[in-house]
Amino acid sequence: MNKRIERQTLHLYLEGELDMKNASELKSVIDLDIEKKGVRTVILHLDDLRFIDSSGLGVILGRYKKLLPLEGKLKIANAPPHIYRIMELSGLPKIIEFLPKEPAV
Amino acid sequence: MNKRIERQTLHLYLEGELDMKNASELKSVIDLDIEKKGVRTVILHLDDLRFIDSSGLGVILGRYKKLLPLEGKLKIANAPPHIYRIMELSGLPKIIEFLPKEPAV
Amino acid sequence: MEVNKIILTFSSLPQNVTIARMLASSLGAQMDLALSELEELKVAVSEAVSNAIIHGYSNAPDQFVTLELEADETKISIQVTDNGCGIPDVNQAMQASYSTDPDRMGLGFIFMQSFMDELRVESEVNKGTKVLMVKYLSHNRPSSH
Amino acid sequence: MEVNKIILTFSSLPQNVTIARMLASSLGAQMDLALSELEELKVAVSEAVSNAIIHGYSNAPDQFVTLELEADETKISIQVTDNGCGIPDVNQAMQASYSTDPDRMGLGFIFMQSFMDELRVESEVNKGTKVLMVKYLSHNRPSSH
Ligand SMILES: Nc1ncnc2c1ncn2[C@@H]1O[C@H](COP(=O)(O)OP(=O)(O)O)[C@@H](O)[C@H]1O
Ligand SMILES: Nc1ncnc2c1ncn2[C@@H]1O[C@H](COP(=O)(O)OP(=O)(O)O)[C@@H](O)[C@H]1O
Repeated sequence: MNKRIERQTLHLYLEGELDMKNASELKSVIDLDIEKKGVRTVILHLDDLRFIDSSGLGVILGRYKKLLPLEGKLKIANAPPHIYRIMELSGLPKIIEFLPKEPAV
Repeated sequence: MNKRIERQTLHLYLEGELDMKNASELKSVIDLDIEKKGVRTVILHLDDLRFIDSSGLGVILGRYKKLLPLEGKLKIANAPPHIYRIMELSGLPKIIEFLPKEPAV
Repeated sequence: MEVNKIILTFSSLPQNVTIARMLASSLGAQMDLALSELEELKVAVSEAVSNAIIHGYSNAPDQFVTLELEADETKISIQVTDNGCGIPDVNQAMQASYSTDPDRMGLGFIFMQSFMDELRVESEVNKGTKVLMVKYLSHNRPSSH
Repeated sequence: MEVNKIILTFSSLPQNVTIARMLASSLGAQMDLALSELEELKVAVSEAVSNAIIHGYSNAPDQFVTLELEADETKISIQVTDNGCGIPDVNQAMQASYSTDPDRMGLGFIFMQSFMDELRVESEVNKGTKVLMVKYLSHNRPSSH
């Protein structure tokens, strides 16, 4: 998991599998940056995410909810099609903003 | 498994895993070409072989032995290092000719 | 074709969820499931096994979960069993969004239901829970013809 | 670290040798074995499981093989068990080049011995065979310091 903070925006690059094994690690990484570094926008880059289940989705939704009262935002970028399908079934795209595919820099 | 026959020489390109699951298939492919097509030289290209165990080595040695009385030959090309190590432990390189790495065509 | 039966019993550790998923997906691949079906199979197994560890055993690492897989020419049957706390009201538990854990989404059973062709849950309080799921192979699925 | 115990029981089918290998190698990867050690672990498991199917059960597809894996902070222990024909003379069977099948190389036990740190074979004719293997993790291996 690579990360980068730029003007209160946390960019997190998720890799591999996001399930009950590492969901709580993702939770603490994000929560710490919100609480200690004043991050108010979190962008999850899912280009290299290969698997997600409801434990992973739960952490994403939870961070979204944590940011709401702080007037912050959570956004998702570059979700691979099979990951997007699972997110869709969970209703996440109705709540969370999905960014259009970034042009390669 | 791709193959190509050129002037009594059978080129076989092995892929994936060679174990008890597919060893007998390899055996019949080679034996049929020896018996029906008059193949006398068999070259096994191992570039894309990822796994071998003693069941796989047994079939290779067996084809070598089958070709001996027919004055034929079996040779091995491009064995990846971890496959070569296992072959070495079995003594195969003392018996069978390993061809030097081919230049890409 | 022969019936292939595979039973995996494993410590209730988070890293074993990966192993359980991989086992199901290897068997699925041998049965020629499409890639998207393999992804769905993995999610369903992941949900059932995670539930056994998280809910059934409250994350205690010294318990055991069993994943039984059986494949024949028509279907893949999957059973996930724990000897944990059990579910008092299975119908309620299977409702969308229902969860006894405020941090969770209550989507586990919904995913199992959406991704598999059959889902059955048997549970007894203080005895444990068994989740049974069936995936029909495409050429045998009623909806495909 | 907790002990992780994984037990796989599977039909005596050739395709399950792949699954058994993959399971051992996943556990090995979680224990941070080096790539070359993972390759060796896979060969050792492949030999023991193939022997159970080929020799123990004479390739009958309706029998069961059990692979037990246990990992703690110092080692990975592996047991492969069949309830097949058994080995009349274990010492003879373990000799290099010894095989009861003229088409085979008699290298299975040699590979298990070379690639694992410990190998023990228990067998009883008409009862079955149990192969026990141990791989020490590098930082705990006597020879590494
Ligand atoms: N194996 C189990 N043992 C005990 N309770 C379970 C088990 N599986 C599910 N449950 C109960 O059913 C509820 C709903 O499960 P599920 O739909 O997977 O959602 P979630 O896991 O997000 O809570 C859980 O919150 C839990 O109370
Ligand atoms: N699980 C088993 N059940 C019965 N016999 C076995 C078993 N494993 C090994 N053997 C016997 O031991 C011999 C030597 O085994 P091995 O060294 O693996 O060589 P190979 O498999 O090439 O014969 C076999 O030929 C067989 O007779």
